[in-house]
Amino acid sequence: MDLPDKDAPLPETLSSAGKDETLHAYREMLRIRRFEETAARAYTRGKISGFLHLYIGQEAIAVGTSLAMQPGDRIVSTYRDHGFALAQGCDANACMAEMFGKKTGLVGGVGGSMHFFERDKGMWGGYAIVGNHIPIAAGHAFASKYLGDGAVTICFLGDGAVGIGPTHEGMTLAGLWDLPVVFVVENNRYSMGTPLERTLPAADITSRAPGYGMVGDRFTVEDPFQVRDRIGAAIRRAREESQPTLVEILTYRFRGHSMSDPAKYRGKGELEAFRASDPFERANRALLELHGMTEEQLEAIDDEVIAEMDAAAEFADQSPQPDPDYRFENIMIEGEG
Amino acid sequence: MDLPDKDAPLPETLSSAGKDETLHAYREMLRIRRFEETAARAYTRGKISGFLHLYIGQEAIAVGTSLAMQPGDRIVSTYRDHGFALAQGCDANACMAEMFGKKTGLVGGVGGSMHFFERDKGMWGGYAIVGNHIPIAAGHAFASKYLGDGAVTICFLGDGAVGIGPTHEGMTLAGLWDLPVVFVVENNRYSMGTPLERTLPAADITSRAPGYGMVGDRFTVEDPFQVRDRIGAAIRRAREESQPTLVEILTYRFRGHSMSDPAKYRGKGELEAFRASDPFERANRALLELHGMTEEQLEAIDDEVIAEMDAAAEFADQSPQPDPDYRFENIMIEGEG
Amino acid sequence: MPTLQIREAIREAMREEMVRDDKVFLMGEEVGHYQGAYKCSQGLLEQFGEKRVVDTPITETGFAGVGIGAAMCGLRPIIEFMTFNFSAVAFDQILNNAAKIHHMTGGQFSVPIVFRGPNAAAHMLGSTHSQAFDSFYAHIPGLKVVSVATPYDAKGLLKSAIRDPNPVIFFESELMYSVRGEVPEEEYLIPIGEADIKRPGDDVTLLCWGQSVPTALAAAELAQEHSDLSAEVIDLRTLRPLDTEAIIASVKKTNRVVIAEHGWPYGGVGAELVDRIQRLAFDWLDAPVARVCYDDIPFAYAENLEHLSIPQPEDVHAALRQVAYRD
Amino acid sequence: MPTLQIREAIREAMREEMVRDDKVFLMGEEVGHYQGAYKCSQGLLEQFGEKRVVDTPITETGFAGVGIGAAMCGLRPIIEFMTFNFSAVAFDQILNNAAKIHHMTGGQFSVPIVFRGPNAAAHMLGSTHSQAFDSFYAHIPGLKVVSVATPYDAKGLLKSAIRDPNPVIFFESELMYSVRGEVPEEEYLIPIGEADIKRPGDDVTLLCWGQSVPTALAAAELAQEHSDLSAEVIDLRTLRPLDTEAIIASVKKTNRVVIAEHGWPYGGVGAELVDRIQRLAFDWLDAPVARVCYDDIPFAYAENLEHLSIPQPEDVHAALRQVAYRD
Ligand SMILES: Cc1ncc(C[n+]2csc(CCOP(=O)(O)OP(=O)(O)O)c2C)c(N)n1
Ligand SMILES: Cc1ncc(C[n+]2csc(CCOP(=O)(O)OP(=O)(O)O)c2C)c(N)n1
Ligand SMILES: [Mg+2]
Ligand SMILES: [Mg+2]
Repeated sequence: MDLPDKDAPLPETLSSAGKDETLHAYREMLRIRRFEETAARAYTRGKISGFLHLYIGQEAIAVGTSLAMQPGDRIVSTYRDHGFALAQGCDANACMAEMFGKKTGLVGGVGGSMHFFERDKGMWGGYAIVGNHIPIAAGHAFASKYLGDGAVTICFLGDGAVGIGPTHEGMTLAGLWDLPVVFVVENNRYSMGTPLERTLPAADITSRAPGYGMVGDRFTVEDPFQVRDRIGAAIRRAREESQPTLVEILTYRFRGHSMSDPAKYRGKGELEAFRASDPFERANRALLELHGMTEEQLEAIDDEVIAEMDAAAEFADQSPQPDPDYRFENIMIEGEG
Repeated sequence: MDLPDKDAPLPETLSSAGKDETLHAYREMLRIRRFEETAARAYTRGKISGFLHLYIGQEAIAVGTSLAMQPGDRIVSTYRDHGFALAQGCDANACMAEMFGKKTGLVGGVGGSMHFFERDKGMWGGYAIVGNHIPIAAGHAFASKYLGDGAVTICFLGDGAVGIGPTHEGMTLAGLWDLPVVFVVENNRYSMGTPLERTLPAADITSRAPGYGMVGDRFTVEDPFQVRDRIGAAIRRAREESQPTLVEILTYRFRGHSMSDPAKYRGKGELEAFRASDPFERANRALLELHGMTEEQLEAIDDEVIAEMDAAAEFADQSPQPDPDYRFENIMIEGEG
Repeated sequence: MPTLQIREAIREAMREEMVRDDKVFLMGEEVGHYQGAYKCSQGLLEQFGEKRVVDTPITETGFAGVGIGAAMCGLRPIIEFMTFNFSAVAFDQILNNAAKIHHMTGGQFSVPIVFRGPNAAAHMLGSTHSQAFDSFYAHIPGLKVVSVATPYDAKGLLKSAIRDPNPVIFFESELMYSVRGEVPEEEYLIPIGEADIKRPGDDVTLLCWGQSVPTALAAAELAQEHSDLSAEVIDLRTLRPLDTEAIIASVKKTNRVVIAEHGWPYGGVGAELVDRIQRLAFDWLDAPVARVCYDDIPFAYAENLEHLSIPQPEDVHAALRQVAYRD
Repeated sequence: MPTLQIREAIREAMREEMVRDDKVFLMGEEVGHYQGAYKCSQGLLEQFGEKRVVDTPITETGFAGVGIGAAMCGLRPIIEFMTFNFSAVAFDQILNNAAKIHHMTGGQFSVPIVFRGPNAAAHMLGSTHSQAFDSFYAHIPGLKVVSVATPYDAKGLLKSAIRDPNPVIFFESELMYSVRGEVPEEEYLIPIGEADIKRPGDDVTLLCWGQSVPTALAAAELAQEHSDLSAEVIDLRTLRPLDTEAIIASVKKTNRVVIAEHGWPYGGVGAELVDRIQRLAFDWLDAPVARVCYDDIPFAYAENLEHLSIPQPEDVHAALRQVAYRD
């Protein structure tokens, strides 16, 4: 694996951003990170169960994407979905309570970590069968084209989801029918414990774009503004020309695949090298070095965010379990609906 | 659709072939054509039921492929499988009896037209769920690599099978694991009644080859020797380098998708244009023009072949139905096996 | 009353609903330009255009998923499987997305979609093309499952299915598309979930649905004529939810039950029926419930073998005699 | 006798068969370098190398099909599904290829393959990851279906499954991988198709398999202690073919049956059991057969809801009392 250069200067997209927007994006990344650290602790204490997949290291992608979206646009994601929900403005309390399996959770406790949905926030899920959300996302885009509502669907998948059939079929239809959708592969180098050399016959995932009749765009994540701009271009192509795009973003996850994975499979020095080029740390540096903020100021922000997430955990913990009969709700809708 | 040039000279591969080999290939193509015409009549008379997909127009591909194969190599095909079976040397009687649903059929009458299998002839089927034989073929190739038996698997699919998931997964694994397999898309321009512009986001099917880490080869069928050479090169790549290839052959079917399809969807003049460049007719011309054969000689051969196929139909008709209990055979193998 | 073929009844149901609601659209292989593999959609492309009659490539998982995704946005997709055999490659979309999304999203999204097409054996199509998917889909909570046997039922139930806010599996039959029957000219709906007594009777309850309805009716005829047995033929019409009430009412009257089933035996819809009947009418049963099913094998192509594998009126008649202890 | 965990018993079965026959190989996601998502294959890569312990991309249809294709060439693949939930995307390969190829080729090819992995609910994984595939696969002729609940059974049955010339679906359980039990050091095989009396009894036959075995045993304990009822706990171990003989023998002794089932009710394995029992032992039954199943819903993540949806010993105890008319 090519390791990033830790001494690289701050990316142009980041250094040319204003203080306010940098601070905003930084704070959003920080919120995701602290949310997940809080969740990880709650998992260790047995407050959260099931599978818990952390997004730490990839935050700039969710935050940058949300910056590029318009109201009505949709995010469709995998089980690694906390970052998108928070970036889209879902309430941290409700997200945390969902993972605690509580009545106050985002979907009332039925979904857990892998199934975050909040329609009004453009958070259209949260799917846990690898690849089976690609046709769904194409379907949202189909509906947008059918209804002429101008909305764009942005669908995320992992590098490990590229080989599976539903991904291929969804992309084939999106390309064939010119659907207003953006597929974003977050290439974090691993599919569970398997590095991508052992899952992909061709390293460049966008080499598949021509077969789908799509434009491809491939880059290494640097900061949220770069992501905003690159995904923004794809969103524009979808909205204005009704053309799908296949974006591949090279990124890295700092934690294991899920909480039960110690991630022993990493190469020597790999984690450290990626940590040194963590987009979150870069934003931190930008605030300190370019925007004259102090360590104390940033710590104060961190304290605020930590307090928000502690409060979310407290809220979740104090919330009641769902009513026993809630499990029978939302199975069948009565009437013509 | 680009129509072929009917005044094109005989292709080099054909004109440079010797008389004996030309006659042999011609005869094999003729056998397939007459076999299917006989089957079509039997279908009309109610002797054959179910789905019957004719290969007429595409014969050069099956015949040319068989010429390139070595003993032990395998053909895996779709439901449009008669041509492969005959070219591989399966008995016309047994093939016809299979379609008549008789005890003497290739698989005892359980398979019908879509499921021709004869292991000893390298005819490994005959699959009728679009795309689900691609992983099977990759599995045969996996076994060859595992066992080191040097066999190559040649797997055929239609242009309509390119978008479906199992095709994608089988090709992904073949490319990733360097399996000794050749995938051949017989692009006959239609998937049932749908021209490929309405099924494929990208017209060039081999544009997908790089994504599978495979070499691609795309050409319009001209004659069996051209097919032998081009598929032969892919077979060599498989056998000697254990590298899969994605071959796309542009061809045309003269009949409807199946017997129930009147094929009203063809463009004006399309059928005629393709008929004029029919590889079978070309071989006929080569025999007359280059090898000094007479119309009478070719008619005599035709009479022989027609007699063979009439006899096959008679054989099939006279054959008994399977024993009633045969339906319970071959469900479960007893013992350790 | 005018008579229609089942394929026409299906077409009219789709046409009327497409006129009524411009969110309804039809999608599948060859549904448009080719006019449908079995001509159920003949003329619809011409009437509604390519936007609403959508030809797809062979991508069952893809277009099933597109349908589900579109339904979540408020559209009303009708997804045609050329046959339900091909839904096997889309199984995950139906099991994990169509059936679960309403529940899994805490009710934020609904999936008003119909998956329709021919199911079960046709004539000599071999093992991969002759399967009944009844049991697979009826097993899954979150779906409704309908199976029709007459033009009247086909039209009334398909219209209800299209208007239903839940995902509906709608089984038709290749062999029965040409069956004719009366269909009123006025609009009507048949509620999902109601069985229908196709022939009243007193001695034995004979349960059937889809392709086994004509078989059961013929068997009832035979039983009346040759065995002086009066069979009450109940067409389930909906497999999920089952009209348990209607079934049990009949059983309590006849005390004997035969199930005629076009499907494999193990865990079939018939097994579920037996379970409910013995549970809810144990003390009324005078004989074990008998099931007449497909042979428990992959189907053979050969005509004689296929015929033997499918319940015939004679087989059902024999079962009727058996539960009435006539032998 | 040494004790092993179920995961170890499975590993030892695979290891021994891989040593015995070099045509046996293991393929699946994370089975090699990662040592298995649930560590069933720990150490196998090191012992047998990448040729025989094959990590795959996420392509269940692809590698299921590769396994089938390889089996047709005489290899003996063990295909691990990380969980059977993910087999839904490979459903067609199992239904149309694994189960049918032997028949469809007139016996020219056989498919000696094992598909194994955890099945049914684990702990709080939500609706898409908590499904029991028992009914789906047991419905299909051409397959054998096994479900194990103890280390002893797991090892003996997996070895038989690997040697079996037919396709075998082999269900394990995430929740039970750490369950310990005695396993002999000498080689042994358990034949597929034989049920096992896990606890003899006289008053009620209690049928169970897989995850419901410990539930049933706990319920039998409760019934003995609190209701003075002696339940005969029969672990089916094989779902297809069913050991009907053993079941009926017990029913004829006890005259009452409860079925404890980790799976949805409609058309479940339990429904098939009911059908056979009422057909073959109608006159011996003193009460309707009772089934205790999963709730007929997609599962919820929340702990309390999931717990309520799964048969608990108390629920099974109540059913035992009910069929014995103790309430
Ligand atoms: C069809 C299917 N197979 C297997 C799994 C189990 N699984 C969940 S996530 C995962 C790895 C996915 O890797 P990738 O796509 O790279 O996404 P990442 O986790 O890295 O974000 C696997 C194997 C699944 N959920 N669905
Ligand atoms: C999964 C699946 N969907 C649909 C079908 C029905 N079907 C059989 S052949 C066919 C068209 C295939 O076209 P193509 O792949 O181009 O092959 P050709 O028939 O032209 O040789 C269709 C739609 C099927 N057999 N399997
Ligand atoms: Mg990844
Ligand atoms: Mg074609």
